[in-house]
Amino acid sequence: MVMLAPNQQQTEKLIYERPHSLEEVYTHYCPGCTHGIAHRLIAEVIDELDIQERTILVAPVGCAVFAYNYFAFDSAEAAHGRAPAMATGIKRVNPDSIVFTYQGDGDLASIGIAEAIHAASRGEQLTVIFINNAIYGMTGGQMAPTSLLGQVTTSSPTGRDAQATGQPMRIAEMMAGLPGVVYSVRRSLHDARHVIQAKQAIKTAFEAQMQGLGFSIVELLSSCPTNWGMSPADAVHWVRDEMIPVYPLGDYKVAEALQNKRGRN
Amino acid sequence: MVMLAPNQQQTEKLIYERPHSLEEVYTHYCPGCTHGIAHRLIAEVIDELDIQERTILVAPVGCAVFAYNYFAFDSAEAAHGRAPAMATGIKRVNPDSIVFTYQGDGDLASIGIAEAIHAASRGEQLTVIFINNAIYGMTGGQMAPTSLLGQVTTSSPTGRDAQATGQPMRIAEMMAGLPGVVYSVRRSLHDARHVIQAKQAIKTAFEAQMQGLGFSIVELLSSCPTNWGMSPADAVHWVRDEMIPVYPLGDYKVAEALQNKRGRN
Amino acid sequence: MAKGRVDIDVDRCKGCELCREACPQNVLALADDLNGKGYRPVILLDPLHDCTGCALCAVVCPDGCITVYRDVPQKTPKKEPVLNGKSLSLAV
Amino acid sequence: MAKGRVDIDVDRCKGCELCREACPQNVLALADDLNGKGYRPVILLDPLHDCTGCALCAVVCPDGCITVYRDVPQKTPKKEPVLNGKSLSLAV
Amino acid sequence: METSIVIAGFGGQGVLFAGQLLAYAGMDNNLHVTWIPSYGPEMRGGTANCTVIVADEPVGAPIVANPDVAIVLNLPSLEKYEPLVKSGGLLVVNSSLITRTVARTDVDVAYVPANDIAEELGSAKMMNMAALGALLAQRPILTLDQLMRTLDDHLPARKAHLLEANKLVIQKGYAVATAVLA
Amino acid sequence: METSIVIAGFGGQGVLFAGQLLAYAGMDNNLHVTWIPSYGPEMRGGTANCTVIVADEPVGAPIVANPDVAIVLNLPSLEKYEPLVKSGGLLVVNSSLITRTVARTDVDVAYVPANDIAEELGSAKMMNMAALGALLAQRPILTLDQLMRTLDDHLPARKAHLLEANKLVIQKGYAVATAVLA
Amino acid sequence: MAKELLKGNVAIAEAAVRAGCEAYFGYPITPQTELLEHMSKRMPELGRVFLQAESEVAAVNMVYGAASAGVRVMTSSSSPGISLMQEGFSYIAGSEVPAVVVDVMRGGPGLGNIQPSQADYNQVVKQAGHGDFHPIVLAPSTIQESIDMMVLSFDLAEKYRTLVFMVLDGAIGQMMEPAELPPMREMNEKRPSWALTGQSKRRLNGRLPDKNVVTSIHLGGDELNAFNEKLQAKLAQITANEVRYEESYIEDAEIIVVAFGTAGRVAGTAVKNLRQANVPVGLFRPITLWPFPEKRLAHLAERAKAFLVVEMNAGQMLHDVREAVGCQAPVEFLGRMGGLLPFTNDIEKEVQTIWRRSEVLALHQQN
Amino acid sequence: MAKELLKGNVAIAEAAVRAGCEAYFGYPITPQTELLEHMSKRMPELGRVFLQAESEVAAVNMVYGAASAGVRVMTSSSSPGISLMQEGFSYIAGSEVPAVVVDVMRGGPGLGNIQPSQADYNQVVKQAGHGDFHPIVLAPSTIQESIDMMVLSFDLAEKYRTLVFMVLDGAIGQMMEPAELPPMREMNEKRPSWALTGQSKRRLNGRLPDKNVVTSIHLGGDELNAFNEKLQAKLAQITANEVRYEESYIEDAEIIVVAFGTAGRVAGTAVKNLRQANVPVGLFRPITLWPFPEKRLAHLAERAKAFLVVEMNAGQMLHDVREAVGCQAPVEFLGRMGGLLPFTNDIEKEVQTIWRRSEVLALHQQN
Ligand SMILES: Cc1ncc(C[n+]2csc(CCOP(=O)(O)OP(=O)(O)O)c2C)c(N)n1
Ligand SMILES: Cc1ncc(C[n+]2csc(CCOP(=O)(O)OP(=O)(O)O)c2C)c(N)n1
Ligand code: SF4
Ligand code: SF4
Ligand code: SF4
Ligand code: SF4
Ligand code: SF4
Ligand code: SF4
Ligand SMILES: [Mg+2]
Ligand SMILES: [Mg+2]
Repeated sequence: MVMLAPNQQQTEKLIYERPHSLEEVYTHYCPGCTHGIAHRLIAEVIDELDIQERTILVAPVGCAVFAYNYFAFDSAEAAHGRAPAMATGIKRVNPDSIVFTYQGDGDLASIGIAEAIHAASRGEQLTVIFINNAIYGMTGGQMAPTSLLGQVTTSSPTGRDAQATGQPMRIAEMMAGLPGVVYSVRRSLHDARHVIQAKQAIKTAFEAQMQGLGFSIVELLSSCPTNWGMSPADAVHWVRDEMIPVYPLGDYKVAEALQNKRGRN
Repeated sequence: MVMLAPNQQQTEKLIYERPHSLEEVYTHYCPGCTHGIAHRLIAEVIDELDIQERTILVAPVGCAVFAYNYFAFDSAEAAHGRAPAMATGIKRVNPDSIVFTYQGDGDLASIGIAEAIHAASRGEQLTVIFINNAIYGMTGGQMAPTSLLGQVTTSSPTGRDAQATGQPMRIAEMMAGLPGVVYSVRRSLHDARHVIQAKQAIKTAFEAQMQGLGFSIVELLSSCPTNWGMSPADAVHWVRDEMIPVYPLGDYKVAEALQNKRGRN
Repeated sequence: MAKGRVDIDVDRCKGCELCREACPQNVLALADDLNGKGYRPVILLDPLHDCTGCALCAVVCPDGCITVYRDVPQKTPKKEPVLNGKSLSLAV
Repeated sequence: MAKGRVDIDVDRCKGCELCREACPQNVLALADDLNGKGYRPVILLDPLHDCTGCALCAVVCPDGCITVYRDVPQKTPKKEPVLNGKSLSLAV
Repeated sequence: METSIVIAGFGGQGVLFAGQLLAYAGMDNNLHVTWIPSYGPEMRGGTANCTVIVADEPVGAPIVANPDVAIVLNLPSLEKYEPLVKSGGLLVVNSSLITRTVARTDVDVAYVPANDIAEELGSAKMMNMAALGALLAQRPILTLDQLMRTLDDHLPARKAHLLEANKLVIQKGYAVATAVLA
Repeated sequence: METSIVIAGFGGQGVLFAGQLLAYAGMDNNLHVTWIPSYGPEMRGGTANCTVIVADEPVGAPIVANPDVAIVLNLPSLEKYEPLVKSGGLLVVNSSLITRTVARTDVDVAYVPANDIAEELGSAKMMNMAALGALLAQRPILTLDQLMRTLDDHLPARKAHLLEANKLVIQKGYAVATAVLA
Repeated sequence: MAKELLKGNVAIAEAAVRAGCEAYFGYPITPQTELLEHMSKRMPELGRVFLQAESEVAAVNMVYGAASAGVRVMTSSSSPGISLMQEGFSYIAGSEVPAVVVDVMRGGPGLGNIQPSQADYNQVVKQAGHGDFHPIVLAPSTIQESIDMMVLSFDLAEKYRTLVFMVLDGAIGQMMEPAELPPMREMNEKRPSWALTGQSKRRLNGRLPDKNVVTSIHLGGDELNAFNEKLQAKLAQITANEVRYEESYIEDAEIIVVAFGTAGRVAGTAVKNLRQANVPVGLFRPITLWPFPEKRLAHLAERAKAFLVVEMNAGQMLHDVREAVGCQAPVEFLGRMGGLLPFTNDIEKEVQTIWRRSEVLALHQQN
Repeated sequence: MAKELLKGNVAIAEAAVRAGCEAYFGYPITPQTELLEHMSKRMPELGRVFLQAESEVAAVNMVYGAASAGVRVMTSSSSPGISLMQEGFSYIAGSEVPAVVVDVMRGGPGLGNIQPSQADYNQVVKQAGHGDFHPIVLAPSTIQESIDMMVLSFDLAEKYRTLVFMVLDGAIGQMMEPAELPPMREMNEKRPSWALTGQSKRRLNGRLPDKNVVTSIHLGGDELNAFNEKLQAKLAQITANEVRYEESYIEDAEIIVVAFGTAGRVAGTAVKNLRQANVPVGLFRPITLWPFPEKRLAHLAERAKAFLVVEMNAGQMLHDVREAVGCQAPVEFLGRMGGLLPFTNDIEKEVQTIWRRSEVLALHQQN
């Protein structure tokens, strides 16, 4: 089926359209929030892998709390931080389903670190998409375990202080240390090139699950223009200039079985 | 003051006696359980560092639940797994106190992993003595996250299976990855030589706190003759022969400021 | 240079301008009027047909507002149209 | 070889025999009678005075039952007695 | 006497501050006041509203089902509040952005081209003040002077340079609303 | 009729199994029974005890404040239960380990050198059976035969080689207790 | 099947298996652990799901997940663990998925001890988490009843898409008594229409169905109010259908002892003894703690002279009895806190006191 | 000091600071977050402890720790977070250390929404965790009252070594109204004798004191029973001393509206309006939800013809009112669930209905 725009020449080819796995709805995300990009990438990957009909999302509590409204497949909405436990419950009784969680840094790295680590340590057949925006977006911009040193937030009004609250937590690296994890990488959503790389990683993560290899996680550096108090463009520049130095992009663990995949798609 | 045994020659010197920081009481531990050794070592270290009067113990829920009966200093009894959070509360309002938690593997690695990781990540000025006996002792021998593959427990009756429950969790290594941690080592209590090494590590861990360097943790491989169904002697052999290969002894992180200390005492 | 065109769903657009930032041809602009949600949406302003259909705008759009078309030489009508973002790696 | 002696708190002893396992001189034995807790405690059985006061038994005793003494040459009465396990590194 | 006023619009239209200013003015003039925002994730959706109650006795509910007044700064807000305003109440409509008129006949309506007034006097951001001026023209719960004195005290320092312009906007809103009285 | 029996001793003295055997025997002979251990961390402390109730009607409380019978296998257990046994009740005392006698005069007492009997017949581990024999000698809630038949059915397979020895211990316990009847 | 001598926790676990429980998630805690341990053996044997979770918080959220997928799922714990599960219970209630929980209660507050207790009555019956809901709460008093109610729990959970609790005290969990297990039920492979299975599993005539969503969010006030009204209507329906209790010697009782679980069985003996002493006393034993048999109690109160509530806590069900009885009769209380059973003779003494008082009163009234 | 226009959450936080709160541990959650945010600014400024915990579970256990060390400490949260803290509350109660909790309630169950609600009544008042205990629960209805009660909370916590809750709904947390803050209290550097300070801090005349232990374990049944009896005695003492409520138009009221918090202030307006319409109605506003003013209500019930309970939930305090009133008068209920305030005219309508019914009844009785 070649879709054509109305009143266009036969010579025109459709190059890009919204993926089917995204609902045709208006989202509640702030303008320029890269949560939206992450959603779109996931939907594209699920379309491409043709697994929409057997995918189950476990949404977090965080700005992505309504993700189940935006994805066009079965979805659950977990308690704050408990998505990996809920996903474990689902996957264990639905071994044929493709189950993934989508979690923010407050959700996964703070309140939900136990469930994330244990699901990973058990090698649950799950995929985690981890949105690191260095802040609690939903509740209005409090400090996250991933906030940068010196970052001013509504709960670190004079800037995050290592003495009082420690250093930013590096989840991709920590996850890579667990034997149950087969894929742990960090990507960024700050420009087109990196978005495309992020998509490749998301695809590999889902493939890991489809092959029953174990637990996969993709950490995505993401922007929160609203709570950072920046324009969307400035916010993605901040990701590039401030976050990446603290959160180096890269592959922290890629199981052997996945290595031949890299660069394929 | 030279203490002499009654009816002995003046030529006799006291070489070893129970430390003062241990209460003169009978413990509820099973015969040959190395929890008792760990207690004694801590008490010896606290005597030697002369910090009994400013030390506060936070006891776990686990076989060591009554540790507050055995140590002769201020103590709290935390909820299961939450000792690091409770200790954080105490230390933050008592910055001059020396606060330590004593936790089993169920307590720290399973239900309490979030509190342990976050206290460590924040670099709380705390010391954690972590008793890894590869089992839930108190509740009668269920599988712990640290149980060995194939280990038969009352909740893994056909032996721990990596496919279903993942690989044993390595806490000393995981903790070493967190920037807030200044000292993370693993020792064993299976024979005299290793007991003495364990004591040195415990001492260094307390010194780290006394110097305000950050979070320190000593993982101690320990026996549970009762729930392993072994004699005390067989149990310490099992630690040596089965546990150490999975949990290599060693220093996983020693902050620079502590390195000149090693081998000193 | 290939010729292209984008369709922007102005009702869903939030005027974040990430697409403008990404567009190498500088053919996207903010509209004069607000949309129903109170945002000034982005529109294609391409009098010289500079748009190459590179899809970079679509790749970064958080709201999935952009559909991209590209002219193809008529002689080889492709049998396998690329849908749903499968084209991303081709497009860039 | 230095001569030593151990005092065992038989009421607290649980008869786990870890001390026996650790003793290089093999001078520890299980008592015949049970103690008040129902355990057969360990006692020093050292007719030949083989105990060296090495304290290895005390180092491994989980119940802190063992006090260790060692003979010292009378000429140099030490001014700093070693208490509370501070002696561990000396003893071994 | 108790007057409940809803102020509603897009985020960024100064809805919350306008409400607080009204509350401060009431308090400074010895009235009982409450202010409450609608809060929550819908704030991400780009809309904002708050309810202010000004009364001469202690205020009970800070939120009301049917407000006496609704100041609507954009079309979605008109659509939400037109049916809710109390019969005999008042709708202050930002006619710069809302092109349709109010259908109900049992309420007073003041159309104020708030954006236009504000833009003309320096910046569209002051449009909220035009609406407040219009409100006072229709419902004299406070005098213009009282409101402007409160502005002196409560306009954030970083906006001090806009103080006079804001006052002018208030006055213009007042004047215009007086003129278009239904 | 309802008889409540506490069995108490060190861990390792077979206290829990003795109780279960009694419960099985009751059940197999159409009586109502309950068995309940004292459980918990004190199990680490090296003591164990359980309560068995054998009755001809459904059993209410599975735990009682004052048991009809206490079988005490060591001194701490005698000290705990001597004051608790019901007046007119029975104390079965393991005289191998307990050297003192019972002070109360309002209860029956059976002294059984349980360890000695069991050791003599093969292994001290069977001492619990000697105590059960003594119990039945004093309180015929079941016949010796009934108990021994239950042993056939419920002795763990890995101990099958000890079946006959166990029976002998029961009988010896029964005989000795009969003899020392207070 | 013949009766076997069964330990409470084990009997319950095996009953759950036979009732078709497809997944168990739990965390060890005394005095409940044998239940988990039995599951760890049986479930994998049968190809079903057993997972020891990292904590009770994780366990309840795993249950939430499996319940969302439409299978028969359960967890079990004891008081402190039940506290940790409160948020999860509330989510389960808020998204109306069926799940079963066994609470083998122990002494509190805090770590307390591990002796039998009924001090979770309020925690389970009154709320079990934030928001307006009630789980169905069943309180058996023998091992046989525990077995039967375990099966019932799964049926009720499924029927009403609700959370069902079975509450026991440690005594029932730890004791052995003869009981009969139910036959093994055939597994129902079909998942309910609302379950998260992936869309393809629900494909009908080749058509892909709407996606299923399990969530407890209702962002608007009206929306959440409407949801709560629906939920309350369901609770009302449960109240109408599912009240259960047991009575003995009630017909002519002037004093009624009200007690559940182990306290109920102890009270049963006391009542029997008292009847032999010609005291006109009866036993009312609520089996469903929620819905509470308040109507029946109110009815009994029309005739009874006095009530005595016996609980292994400081008086929790007491308030429900008081509310039901109103001013119709005095309601007295006998409690044991901290892991002690009430003893038969304590209850008998208390009833005797009440009886004598009421006889004196009656005399006075005659004069 | 003069009145300022203050946001509820901020006013409460500042009041806590001025009451001498030395440590705050919490986790962000709407509609409570501004409280935490204010603390994050003020506490470090004053050299006191602020720490954003990794979760509510951690927060409550940090509070437990700091409370054990004998300082004035608090946390705050909203409904789901309060669910997660239940185990910690129970430990705090079981070891009798003083701590203060603010619960800014939102709509449930589950994630529900973030609108004002009173659906945590049961969760906080009836148990707040496993075991037998009750925190003192204060329910202010204005920002001024919230400020005053915040100060009171710390005093009561310290006086009774108990957990004190202040419960608000999101409306009070989010609204602004004029109020006056208390003066800054001088800090009490001295720690109580039972506190964990390390022994040397308690050294007296050179003598080392006994060690202090904070624990909630009482292993023996008798021991735990004794502890619980002591705890119940303390609760009885609190009940005797600390009941608080507010009444208006109560003297001659035939219908009494009972409502707390925001529902109470809305009901206040309704009652005022009804009085203008000559309906003999009064308002009874419990300020302490525990201890509940049951005696006073029972007393009022002797005269009142009917009660109307108004709550922002499905009827939770309702049961306490019913228990107190008994059969003396009918108790009706008006509830809003899911983040809706009851509106004045709804209450007025309901009271009018009850009033007309009771007048008709009275007429019937006359004939
Ligand atoms: C138990 C519980 N605690 C706290 C909250 C409040 N809460 C909602 S979202 C959130 C944090 C969201 O931050 P993050 O996970 O980083 O997601 P983001 O919004 O940044 O995408 C918090 C604390 C809650 N809903 N439940
Ligand atoms: C919330 C809660 N869950 C479970 C328990 C039961 N419990 C007590 S100790 C323990 C595990 C102890 O194991 P570990 O920490 O390894 O200590 P060990 O006894 O082996 O030294 C558990 C699960 C509890 N007391 N509280
Ligand atoms: S608050 Fe931040 S993370 Fe949330 S939608 Fe807005 S920009 Fe995105
Ligand atoms: S159960 Fe194991 S860990 Fe616990 S005291 Fe006994 S031997 Fe030690
Ligand atoms: S397709 Fe390329 S050239 Fe065309 S508008 Fe988009 S980014 Fe610009
Ligand atoms: S990136 Fe998308 S939402 Fe943003 S301005 Fe462009 S089209 Fe609009
Ligand atoms: S001191 Fe040395 S030699 Fe003497 S008993 Fe102990 S281990 Fe043996
Ligand atoms: S090691 Fe200690 S407890 Fe064990 S037998 Fe020797 S003296 Fe006794
Ligand atoms: Mg975030
Ligand atoms: Mg362990």
